[in-house]
Amino acid sequence: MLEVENIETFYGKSQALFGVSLEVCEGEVVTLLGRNGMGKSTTVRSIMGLSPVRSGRITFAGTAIHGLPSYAIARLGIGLVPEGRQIFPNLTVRENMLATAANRLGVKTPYTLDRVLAIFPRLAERLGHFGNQLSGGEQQMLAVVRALMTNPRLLILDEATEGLAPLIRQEIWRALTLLRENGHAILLIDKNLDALVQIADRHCIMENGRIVWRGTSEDLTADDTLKSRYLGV
Amino acid sequence: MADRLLDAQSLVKTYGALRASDNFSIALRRGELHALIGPNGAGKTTALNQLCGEQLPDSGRIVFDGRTVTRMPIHRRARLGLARSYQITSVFESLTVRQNFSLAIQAHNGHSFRFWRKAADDPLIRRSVAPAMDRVGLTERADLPAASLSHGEKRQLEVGMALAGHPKLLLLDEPYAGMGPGGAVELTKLIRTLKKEVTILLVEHDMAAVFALADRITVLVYGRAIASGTPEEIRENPDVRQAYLGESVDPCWK
Amino acid sequence: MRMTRQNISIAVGTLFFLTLPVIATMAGEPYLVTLFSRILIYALAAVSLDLMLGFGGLVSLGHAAFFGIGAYVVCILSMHAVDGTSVLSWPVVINGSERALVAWPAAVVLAALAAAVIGSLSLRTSGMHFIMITLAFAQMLYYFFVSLEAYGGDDGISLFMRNTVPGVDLAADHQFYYVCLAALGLFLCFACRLVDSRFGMVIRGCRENERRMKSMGFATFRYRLVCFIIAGAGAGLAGALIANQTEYVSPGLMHWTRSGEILVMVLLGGMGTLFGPVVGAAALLLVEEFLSIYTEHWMVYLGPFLVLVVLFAKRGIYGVIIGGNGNHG
Amino acid sequence: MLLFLEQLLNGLQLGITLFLMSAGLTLVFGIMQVINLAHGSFYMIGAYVAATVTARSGSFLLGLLAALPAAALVGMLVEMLVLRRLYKKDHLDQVLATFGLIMFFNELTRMVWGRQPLFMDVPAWLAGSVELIPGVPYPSYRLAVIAVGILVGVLLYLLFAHTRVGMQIRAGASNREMAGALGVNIRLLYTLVFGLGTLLAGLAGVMAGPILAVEAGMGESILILTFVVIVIGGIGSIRGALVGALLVGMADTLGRAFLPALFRIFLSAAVADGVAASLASMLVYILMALVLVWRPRGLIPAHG
Amino acid sequence: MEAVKIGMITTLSTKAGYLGEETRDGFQLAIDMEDGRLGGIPVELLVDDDGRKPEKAKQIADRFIKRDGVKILTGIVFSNVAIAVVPKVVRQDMIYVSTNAGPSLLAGKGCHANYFNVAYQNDNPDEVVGKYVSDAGFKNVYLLAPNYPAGKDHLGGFKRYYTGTLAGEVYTKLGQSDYAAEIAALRAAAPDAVYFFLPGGMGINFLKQYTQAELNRTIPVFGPAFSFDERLLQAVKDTAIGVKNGSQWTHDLDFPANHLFVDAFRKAHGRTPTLYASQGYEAARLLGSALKKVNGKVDDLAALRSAIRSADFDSIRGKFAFSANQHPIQNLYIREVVKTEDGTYTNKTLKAVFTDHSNVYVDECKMK
Ligand SMILES: Nc1ncnc2c1ncn2[C@@H]1O[C@H](COP(=O)(O)OP(=O)(O)OP(=O)(O)O)[C@@H](O)[C@H]1O
Ligand SMILES: Nc1ncnc2c1ncn2[C@@H]1O[C@H](COP(=O)(O)OP(=O)(O)OP(=O)(O)O)[C@@H](O)[C@H]1O
Ligand SMILES: [Mg+2]
Ligand SMILES: [Mg+2]
Repeated sequence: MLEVENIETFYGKSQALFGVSLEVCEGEVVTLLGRNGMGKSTTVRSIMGLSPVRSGRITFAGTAIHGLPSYAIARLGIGLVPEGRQIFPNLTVRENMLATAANRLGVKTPYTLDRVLAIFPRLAERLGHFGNQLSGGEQQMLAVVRALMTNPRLLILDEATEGLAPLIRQEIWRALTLLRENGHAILLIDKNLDALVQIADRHCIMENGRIVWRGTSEDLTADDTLKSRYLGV
Repeated sequence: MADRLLDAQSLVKTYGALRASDNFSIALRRGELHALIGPNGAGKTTALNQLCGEQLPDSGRIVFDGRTVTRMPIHRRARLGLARSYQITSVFESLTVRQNFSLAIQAHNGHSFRFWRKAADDPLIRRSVAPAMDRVGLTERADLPAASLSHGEKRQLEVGMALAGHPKLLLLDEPYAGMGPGGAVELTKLIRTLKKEVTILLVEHDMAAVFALADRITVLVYGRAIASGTPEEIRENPDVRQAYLGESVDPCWK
Repeated sequence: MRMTRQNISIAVGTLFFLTLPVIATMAGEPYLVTLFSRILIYALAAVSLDLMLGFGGLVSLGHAAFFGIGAYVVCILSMHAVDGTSVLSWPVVINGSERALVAWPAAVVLAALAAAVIGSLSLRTSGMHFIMITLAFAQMLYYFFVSLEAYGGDDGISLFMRNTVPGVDLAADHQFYYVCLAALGLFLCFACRLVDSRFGMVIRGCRENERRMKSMGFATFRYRLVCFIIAGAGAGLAGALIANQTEYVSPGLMHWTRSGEILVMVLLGGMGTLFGPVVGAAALLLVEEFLSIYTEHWMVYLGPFLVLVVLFAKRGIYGVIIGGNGNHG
Repeated sequence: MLLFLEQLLNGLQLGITLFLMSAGLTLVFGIMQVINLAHGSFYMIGAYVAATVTARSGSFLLGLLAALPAAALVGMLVEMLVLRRLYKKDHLDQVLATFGLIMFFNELTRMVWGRQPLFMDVPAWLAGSVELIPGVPYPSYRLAVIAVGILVGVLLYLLFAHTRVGMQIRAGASNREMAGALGVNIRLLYTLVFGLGTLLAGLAGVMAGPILAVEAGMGESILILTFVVIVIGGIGSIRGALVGALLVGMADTLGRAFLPALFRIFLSAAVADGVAASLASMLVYILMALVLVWRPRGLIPAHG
Repeated sequence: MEAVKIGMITTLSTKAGYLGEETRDGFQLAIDMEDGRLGGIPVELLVDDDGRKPEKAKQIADRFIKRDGVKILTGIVFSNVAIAVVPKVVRQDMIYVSTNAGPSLLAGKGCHANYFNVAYQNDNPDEVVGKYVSDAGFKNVYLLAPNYPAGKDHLGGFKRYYTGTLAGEVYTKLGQSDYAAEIAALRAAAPDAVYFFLPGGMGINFLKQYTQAELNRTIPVFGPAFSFDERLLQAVKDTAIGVKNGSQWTHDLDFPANHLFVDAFRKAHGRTPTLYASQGYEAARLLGSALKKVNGKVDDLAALRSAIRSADFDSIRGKFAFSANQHPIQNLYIREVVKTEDGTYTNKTLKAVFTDHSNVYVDECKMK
């Protein structure tokens, strides 16, 4: 569904990605792993058209998307939970959820306000509050909800469980499993290795702007040196 | 009560109808690492805010190091040795990593109404910057503007700055957030060594870290402390399991 | 000193300003000396604004107030000295004076005092609100002086003659030029040191993230206030000079459009660069002066010029000159 | 007493007029967070186009119909050519660029229309006056201005508080990148909304034409006052802008009307008049300073 | 023979830009009518825009003097700009001929042998209305002016010859746009006439709003000429019809020189000249007469000065002479705003109220 081929991305003059390639198929959960500052988020930003890609190709559902403005990419059906939450502080919780909500692809059972509030009851209590009045975890939930409300085909979560209580985190894993069963594809960045191996099909490990290892969950659990070498565990 | 570094009693803080702190009390012993856990929106950050002075409680009393600081402005508390890190990264984006650290050091090191000498040449500051950067592993990034750090590196900076001033009490708000698995291991090591120098109040959702580090844990739900005790006591507490940890064993903390 | 583009530009600029009167006289354009005196004075005002704008992040749209106060102090003191009356007779007697060594420090101190008062009220706000509250105070002063009949109101007051300094003849254009240059040079030197000093670092930290500064133990309000006062004092000095240069002061000097012009000088030159505002002041005043000789409708050209600078120069004109990598900010 | 009532009405009217003037600015400055100093220029463009077309055609409505799209189009053009490139940069770059635009537009009008003020009259069907308070005829045109002001206010409020477009604009103001990444074509949206903002400025200009002098530079006198209104009310809030406008209108009118009498109680007439008049000129600014010292984010701050 | 350079510092930008434009056009017309000469001497007119800013005007003066070697300056529109510029330039032995501003300071204490005003002393246009209003039997007049010294001066000028009582004296904000409060207070005070000095846009705003309040039907309005020049009138149209105002000149004054000027101006610019154009023209003509006398030798300052002082030119105002403080001694008229057949609006002279009128500051002037 998503195909990234050999992309190179720069921040000003400094290069952050050196020929990254990866693909995510329908109904698949793929993770990006790596230590801090290795280029995981940059890869995500490049896919979303937030950081300009100098060379390489990105296609999504058959359309070449590199070079497209990010709104057009999003409208093709990619939902993003960005790093650092980035909810809209000057909108209420309700508005945060509704402002960008859409069902562009005509999903039969789209995510609606009621459905997402059932997943995150905490937010239901906070509907009228402004984004910047939420606790950190509440903001994170909101960021996830906001992406869900665009009813995407591919969901990209960049550290989406950061700052969430264990119970809620489980809730999110459960929701992701559900999504995946419905045929959604998911690209995942997270630090909870143990949870990742349970729900993801494939993993990519990044180092210094390159993908240095790919494999399945079994491969990853089997090889302890991998973890210590690339992830520092 | 000389062994108590900080003693907060019945703090109340309301936002409209919401009671973010509801008669919240906590006592920190000198030298301990105390963890504050609880569901999202329970009022942990709000509690920290009141302790460090960013917000003032509606009622209640806070004693720090033998002085009542309930209404003292934040910068004066900081100078008494009360430092904090932020849950949402809050560093000086356009300054370099080195400058970020040197500001943090400068804050605890003489006054800053000095208009002529270059801050970078000030031996008091220069001496302390390098070890402070080293401690959180940012030496290589010293001359990059903070804005060009990755999220995780910013988190390291965030914690590093709170440490730089050698505080007596350190309030850490989710320092593990954004740290990769490797970073988390490093951070745990760092906090272990810190435990010897400074009292720490740790707010964290990473249970592996909390149970590995904490001497005592307080659990906050709806602004109220529902339990307080050693890690073992808390782990077994049914209320806590129900409100926070969940019945099933979370795969993330074994 | 390394031979960076920045150092070379500064050296060339310094040399240019030092030799300008000679060049102008040789080229048979002596009036350039007065024009450049004016440029230097506005540059001083702009640099002082840059100190709080580019480094402290305090955008003031009322900076001309301090400029005007400085100018009024000089003119009022001089007027009373000529009339032989006293400025104040109660509670203390203050007599007029034509001496620069009395009038200029007085101008600086009064501007600083005004900055202290205005600053301590304004700094409670931030961002856009700060812009507007500084504007409000400046406009209050403007209307105050407009209706202050004793000192000419809207018509302003003329300076009977320039201030006197022992050993220097301010009335001589060349000498006055060098006095302005010295004032600007000293202030720039002070400002350059300041922004890298402990105080300067605090100010820059406050611009970035005031909340963090507080939680690290800085009483940010105090530092910002001092920064505001220093900037005000600088503008006061510039005001004292402009009063001598034009030998006249009127409330127009405090109008918000004047504050806007000083702000534009800073931005045009490149904010947060200290030398930029000097370039900005020179550019704006020179363009204004020479375009208006060739066309009545000079503003039709100046306007788009400003827009182009914004669009294509990264850090104002100065940024273009030094190649976009200033060492500050 | 009758006079007091009348002055209250005047204050109300001035307030609503100010609100009408600030409506476009609330949109652009308050909600989109774009500092557009050239806002006054669109006000001027509106007035000039309306005055010209009205003079040629003899119909105020035609003037209005020509002025609104003119202001909107010029606004969108400015957005596309200049402002669009500045959103990512510092806010102050917008200040510099729009300052340049003011100069450009002012001089351009002088070149096109000449330097003298233009004429624009109240349309015949609004020429008379109405006796709202018995014995005090009140110009109908001013009542029309009040009506338009209230209408614009309500529409704006509905647009921003209750439509998705409104939410998206506010979202874009706080985080353009994220809004885009969630599928909002923020570029187009901003161009359109900016056009709406300048259209409202044009509308204000048209409405002001028959009351005020139509001259190059007319925008700047009103600009600062509208900034004051918005800041007093709290940036980003339409209700705030309304409250701010009414407050400024009332303070200004009542100050001008009654301060002299007040000061005459304890000062000699000549001194009192002088002091009162100076104070009245400063009143709006004093009000703003007081409000901001008391509530640093304005009376009804929007969140953000 | 080398052209004599004349430096004109005037206001071409800002809202008041048309005032400078008129002044310049009037002055230039006189030159053009003589094919680049004044009084037979070739002249070159340098014009620069002061943007209404005193320091900028000073800067221009400096450039004119030092770079272009100008000896004669003229053209400043606004009193405050004049006060800033004139004292310095006349002390530098330059001649300054004022085409508009005549502030009391420069007429009285600050008068100077090198300073001439060919237009009027600031109080004149008000004095004439004060006299007229009294003569016409108005007993209770309401006064309105902006709160700045010029406003007070102008009302002072009015009061000097006005004998009735004051129904009110109101000072408004400089640059004010809304006059509803003042108009309401005015209505309540029930005066039998209103006198206002509100130059530029302020006057337009006031007149429009006054008419919309329908007070113009019951309470007549008077003012000095400034709010009723022919270009402004096109911006207020009917609103101003019937308003009587005071001035030293109107385009319909029946002097041959005046007809010549008005016709030539209309031909050159397609519009009726305003007061400001007439003043620019007069300044040029005055200078022409002087240049002729000294035969173009502007370096002999004393000779040039006395040539100007003799005012030996055919004034479009008829009789013209300088008073001791070198301000005009002239007739002052009351005019009325009327609409002509071709739909334009203009002034019609009603009568001369003062003849050979000087100014009250003559005694304060101790000319060196
Ligand atoms: N300024 C505010 N206005 C209104 N409500 C607020 C404000 N700040 C916090 N709250 C609310 O108070 C509650 C407690 O917030 P707090 O940030 O202390 O939670 P927390 O325990 O730190 O949660 P998390 O683990 O998610 O960070 C939340 O429900 C939050 O929405
Ligand atoms: N805005 C920026 N400007 C310049 N360099 C940047 C910027 N953002 C990131 N970088 C650099 O790009 C590299 C990759 O950063 P990226 O954010 O993709 O890392 P990451 O793998 O997501 O790390 P983390 O787990 O810490 O979030 C880092 O070295 C970082 O310093
Ligand atoms: Mg990342
Ligand atoms: Mg929290």
